[in-house]
Amino acid sequence: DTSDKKIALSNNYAGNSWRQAMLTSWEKVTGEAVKAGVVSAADAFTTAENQATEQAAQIQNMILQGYDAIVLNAASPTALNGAVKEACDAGITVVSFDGIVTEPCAWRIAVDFKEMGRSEIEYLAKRLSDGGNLLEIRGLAGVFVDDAISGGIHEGVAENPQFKIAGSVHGDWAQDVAQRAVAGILPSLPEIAAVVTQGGDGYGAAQAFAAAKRPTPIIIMGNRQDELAWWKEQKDANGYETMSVSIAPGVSTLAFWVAQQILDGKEVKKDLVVPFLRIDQDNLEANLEKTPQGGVANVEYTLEDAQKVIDSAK
Amino acid sequence: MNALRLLVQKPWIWSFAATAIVWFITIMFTGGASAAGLSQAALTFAAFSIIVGIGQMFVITLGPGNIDLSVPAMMTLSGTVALKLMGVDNAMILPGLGVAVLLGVAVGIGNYAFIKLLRIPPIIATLSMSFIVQSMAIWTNRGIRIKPPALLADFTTSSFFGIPNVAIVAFVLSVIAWVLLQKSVYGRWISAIGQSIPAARMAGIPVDGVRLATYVLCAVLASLCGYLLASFSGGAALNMGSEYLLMSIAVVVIGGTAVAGGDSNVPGIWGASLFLFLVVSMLNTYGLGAGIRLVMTGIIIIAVIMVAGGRKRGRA
Amino acid sequence: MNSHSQSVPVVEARDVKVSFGAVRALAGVDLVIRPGECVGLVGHNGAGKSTIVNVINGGLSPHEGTIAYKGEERGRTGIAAARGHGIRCVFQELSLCPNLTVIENTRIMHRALTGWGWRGRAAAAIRSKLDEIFPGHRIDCSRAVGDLSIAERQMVEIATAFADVGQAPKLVILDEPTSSLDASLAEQLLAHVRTYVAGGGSVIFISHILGEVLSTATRIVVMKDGRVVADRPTAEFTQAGLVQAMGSVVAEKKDARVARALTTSEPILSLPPRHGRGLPFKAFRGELVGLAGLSGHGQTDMLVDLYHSRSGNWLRRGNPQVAFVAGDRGYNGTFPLWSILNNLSVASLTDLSRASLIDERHEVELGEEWKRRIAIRTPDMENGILSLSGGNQQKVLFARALAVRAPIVLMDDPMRGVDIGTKQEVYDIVRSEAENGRTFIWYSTEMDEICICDRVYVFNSGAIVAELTRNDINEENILAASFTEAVTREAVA
Amino acid sequence: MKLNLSTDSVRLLIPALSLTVLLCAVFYLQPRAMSYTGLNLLFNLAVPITLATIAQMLIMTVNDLDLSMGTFVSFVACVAATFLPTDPLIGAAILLAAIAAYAVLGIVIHVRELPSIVVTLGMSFVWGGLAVLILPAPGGQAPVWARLLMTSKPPLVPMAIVASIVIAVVTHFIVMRSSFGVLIRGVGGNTRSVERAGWSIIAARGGAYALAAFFAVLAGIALVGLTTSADANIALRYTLLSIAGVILGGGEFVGGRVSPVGAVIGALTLTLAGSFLSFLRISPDWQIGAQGAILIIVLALRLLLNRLEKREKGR
Ligand SMILES: Nc1ncnc2c1ncn2[C@@H]1O[C@H](COP(=O)(O)OP(=O)(O)OP(=O)(O)O)[C@@H](O)[C@H]1O
Ligand SMILES: Nc1ncnc2c1ncn2[C@@H]1O[C@H](COP(=O)(O)OP(=O)(O)OP(=O)(O)O)[C@@H](O)[C@H]1O
Ligand SMILES: [Mg+2]
Ligand SMILES: [Mg+2]
Repeated sequence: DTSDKKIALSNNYAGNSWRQAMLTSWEKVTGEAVKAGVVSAADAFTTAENQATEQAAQIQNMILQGYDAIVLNAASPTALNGAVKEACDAGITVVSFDGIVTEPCAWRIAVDFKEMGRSEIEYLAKRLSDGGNLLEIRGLAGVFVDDAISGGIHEGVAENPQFKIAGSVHGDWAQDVAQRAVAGILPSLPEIAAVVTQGGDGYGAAQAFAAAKRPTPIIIMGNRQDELAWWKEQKDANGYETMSVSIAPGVSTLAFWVAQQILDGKEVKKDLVVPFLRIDQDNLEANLEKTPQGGVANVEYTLEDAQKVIDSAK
Repeated sequence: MNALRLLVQKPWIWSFAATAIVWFITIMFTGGASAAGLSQAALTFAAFSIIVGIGQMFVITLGPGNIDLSVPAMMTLSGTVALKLMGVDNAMILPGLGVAVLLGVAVGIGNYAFIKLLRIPPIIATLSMSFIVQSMAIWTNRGIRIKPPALLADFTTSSFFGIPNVAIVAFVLSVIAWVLLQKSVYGRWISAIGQSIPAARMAGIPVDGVRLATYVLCAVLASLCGYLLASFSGGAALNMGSEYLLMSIAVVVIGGTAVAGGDSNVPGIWGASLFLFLVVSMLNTYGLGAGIRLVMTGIIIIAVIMVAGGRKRGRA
Repeated sequence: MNSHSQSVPVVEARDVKVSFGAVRALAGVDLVIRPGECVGLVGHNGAGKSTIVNVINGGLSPHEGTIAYKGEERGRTGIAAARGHGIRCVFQELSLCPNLTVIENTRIMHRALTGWGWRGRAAAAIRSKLDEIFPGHRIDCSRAVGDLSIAERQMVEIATAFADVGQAPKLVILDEPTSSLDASLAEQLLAHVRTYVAGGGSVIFISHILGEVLSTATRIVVMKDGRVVADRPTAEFTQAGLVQAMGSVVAEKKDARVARALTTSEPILSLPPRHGRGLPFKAFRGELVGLAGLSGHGQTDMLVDLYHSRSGNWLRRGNPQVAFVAGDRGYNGTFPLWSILNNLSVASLTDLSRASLIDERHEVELGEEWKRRIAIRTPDMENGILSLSGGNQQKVLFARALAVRAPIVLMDDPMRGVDIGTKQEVYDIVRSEAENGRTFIWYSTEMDEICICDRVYVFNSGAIVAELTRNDINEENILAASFTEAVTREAVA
Repeated sequence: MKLNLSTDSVRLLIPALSLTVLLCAVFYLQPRAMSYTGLNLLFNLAVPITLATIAQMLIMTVNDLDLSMGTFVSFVACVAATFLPTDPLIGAAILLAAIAAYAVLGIVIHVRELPSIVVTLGMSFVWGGLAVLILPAPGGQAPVWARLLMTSKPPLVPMAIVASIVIAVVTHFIVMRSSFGVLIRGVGGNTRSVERAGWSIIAARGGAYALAAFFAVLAGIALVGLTTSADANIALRYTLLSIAGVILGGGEFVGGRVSPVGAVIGALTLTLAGSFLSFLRISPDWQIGAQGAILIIVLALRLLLNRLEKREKGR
């Protein structure tokens, strides 16, 4: 019975649609859970700036406020370890997801970002048997997710030597930054066969190619509604084919249920893996329909889903 | 010879020289083939920094400590609200623009109200304001991306005789800014305030009125930029302004405007904006890693400012 | 004076030439200072007085000519060397650090104050020197200089220069030290200079108040256009002779003009008693109202308050009511980055513009007109304001206010450091403007100026304690009134 | 009775009062904070911020502004988490070189009369780039001694409070009491007259910058000690935070008017303001905005106290 337990969400960033979808999912699912008396509170906290130091302070405050569990999307996999350790020492269950932490006392619900990067190349290898030049749009330098996805992509390229990364820019996971960076490098690039991205910047890349009046390559999308809509438009117009892959923002709700299960005394492995959410040519329409205008393709988890994930990890 | 010497004395010339060098090095990579494409891209993206940069320049001219940190949040808010209001409807383009401008006016007044009423340094007042504005942007539609009306999207992404429309907009705004600064009473007034507020007050300048107008002007330009940028990139994002915080300050100071206030120039902003875009493009083109690229960007900025040199001293 | 000190001058400048761009500030100056003499240095604004003392104290190296301390022809030069030879300088513009306390400023000015306990030693040195020069001063040495009045800062700076910290000063240069001091403080300083010189020290004394120079200096050097034009013992000069040597064309000082009684009509300006104490204030059209009293007793505050209450801070009125001439140039007078012209025209921009755009031809005309009217010494009005000498900067501020069409002009001791030739010209302008109906409210620390006013208010501790009219305006009455306490309004009623 | 306060103590009194008020509010909302561990949790992350604020304050003393403070502390954190534990000598050499670089920067800014904002803006890219080069992905390991120091539990008073007091006292001595402090504040107040008194402005400026860098290095090490490891973006927000801290503590942008004790209090206030907010439980939409609001409230409080004090002074 966890009806007297309090769970907090520590979130480091709210400045993009993915995070907003994540917060919305959290609100929706935990709101119902609180109403149903599953837990007594599930508050969400967001820091003003995307900074590990600020989030560490936030976690310390949560310790003071006496939460029983902290669900954490971390600004840094390592820089919060000090605060997380303190929380564990205070007897608090810490479950990290998406942006996971390396501190051993915490649980981790991870997406295999490296695999995500590799899968992009795998897909391309199937599509383009002759290979070709790739343009890589990376995220924010120095952040672990960027490093992991990029690492996967480079691994994939090493396995498929027909591909060559002709250019690499940092789009900081922001549409306009990506567009700006791509537009700057594009004039000096040779023919580009495909653009590999980390999510959220596919549309910007497409715009930049259009502005430079260059043929649109295969651009891997990141599950944003505008990307999917653009893809659908192209698909209807000229049969454009690509794929879209990202982590579902609703994973916050999975983390919530996992935390609840741990508080309930359930034995849960420290490392859980969730699949990333992939959209292909055939299920594009179905996914596009489900995705709210301007939002991100999403999956929300129920208690049963969570239990399945926990059990399958054993 | 004399003309050349005069030119060398202009503080903005150095940013243009640096721009030319970087541009040349970049197109060398493709043996010159990329010249047109690169120039067009540079003009397009520099246009946005120029628009916010002009506003920031007016504020910085007001003297030490004057800086508007609410620029990124302002851009986000105006983009979000305007696009939501227009809702893909071509007929709503002008009302959307109107609302963006009004938002700018409101935030500008808010900024100055904090500065004046709480007597706090602008840097803190506008930072606080930016948090509030950012929250407003989140609250409006929680980061949902709405497409701009087709007509507006077309306008912002296309060009006129090879010159991007946004660059033309930036040019028109620059000319107005230049006239304001160099030829108008208002320009003299802000320069005077930048040198000494007490002296300006005793010379009969309505100091508060002028400062308020300047903060409003800056917010309106940021708002306008947000409106254009959101339309250009196919929708507003909650983080779309963040790039422009450092950028707006950097283009002003690299462009040769005195950080101490009281002295400013518009052409420099163009040089600096093009330069900052091209530096990143150049380093990207030559495939340098993020670390090296950052280090190089920094070193180039410092080198430019070193060559351009400090200002001449007054009476020894 | 013994023969040894006669033969070894403290400092010896030979054929010094300095130019700033096109301006030849010094065109070959010889100046020898011996121990035990006070050299009075006089000359019109921009004659080169500040420049030669800057050369002597090592702040400027001459472009030609030599400078020798203690007769060492090839000794080191520069600031450190000059200080090492006991040369101290009180600059024309105040040069203390406003954010530091008086004690800390002493530390800055005296590098010899090292080691533990410097605070105590600095405090002792500066306190005793202040007590010695300005007995009865009320300066708290642990306060920040920025909190002191302008006169107090000047006192501190003077005391710092004379202070003996490890090494006694040999030559103290005073560049217009009395400009911000009222008569009684100035007299204290002059008395100290005389004793100091009698004890074997040397002083270079720069002032535009010739009476001070004549009564204090042992020798007077007159400069004109970057040259020394006369160098004789004081006894050989009279006031008229000095004026003549300076080349000023000013005739004998006219008799104090006939003060006019204008108090019949409605006052153009009136204020209730300040802080509810003392007398109310009134001014009438065309009147010249003087504000007198010891410096720092609320005269400037009243002017500033008057100005604020009658000029818009949010919108500029179409017809400005008041114009202001600053006395504290660096604080609320000049715009240091601008040219002379822009500094001059800034207050009348709305008159010079059409549709908010400035008519530059008009502006240049205005500049030329005023350059001629009050003789601003510069080859080009486009030069930076800081290239002007102190007195000439002040003239620009004066022109700025007169160029405005305002019916009331507030003047905050505006003649600081203006040479007597110019002063007379300015007085004439003020008079004729007053006759044309302008009202001047004039705070001054100089008795001569107060005495040409139509009516005078005397201040003490922030309040008006006396009103003098016409024939009552004279030095004794003003001094007497300066020391009366303000009565609260209730007590009067 | 007439209250006779010097400008300096007023400058201190006001931030101290705002901190007290805020602290009372926090205790009211969360009584649990009123304990040894509670205080430590509230304040331990303030230690590196405090050090960075002091560093910024030193730069502001000479009328400059350091926009690279955040990236520099991040850079130091990266060095501290990589080289210091494994090759202490190399690590120390890098940090010393960084301090020297700061001194050179200060000198170059003075000699060439460059605007410090631009130069440090450029340097922020340089430090950021170096940090990414040293630590492309987050990680590293804090030196054991730093970790021990930052998690130590002195008797009676928690480490965070002890550290803040020590920092305040030491820097107060350096900046407000020592000759060097007087010199650099003098440079901020009136460079020209300091120069005329025969001091070397180059040395003063270089010294101020080097000292600032030294405190920033301490900030980086303290930060790593708390977080156990580093990443290249770890302290970016220290730039604005440190400036805000100095201002909250009564410092000014120009004129050499600073107060080390005030700066420490300012940094603590900022940290506490964040905690205060999370104890309030505001809707996520408005949490960011509330941070702005709290800054404004704290400053409004400062204004109020200022007014009261003025009235006192005006008799
Ligand atoms: N840094 C400078 N740049 C240009 N001109 C200068 C500079 N310093 C002084 N001058 C010029 O040198 C001349 C002499 O100036 P100086 O300050 O010595 O005059 P002064 O005799 O002290 O006048 P005052 O009585 O007004 O103080 C003036 O014409 C002045 O304009
Ligand atoms: N302690 C100080 N340190 C630095 N500057 C100061 C200080 N006090 C005042 N100032 C500034 O220096 C300027 C010069 O002071 P002031 O007006 O007394 O000059 P002055 O000697 O009267 O001028 P003049 O050349 O006409 O004789 C002032 O405007 C003031 O703002
Ligand atoms: Mg002079
Ligand atoms: Mg003077």
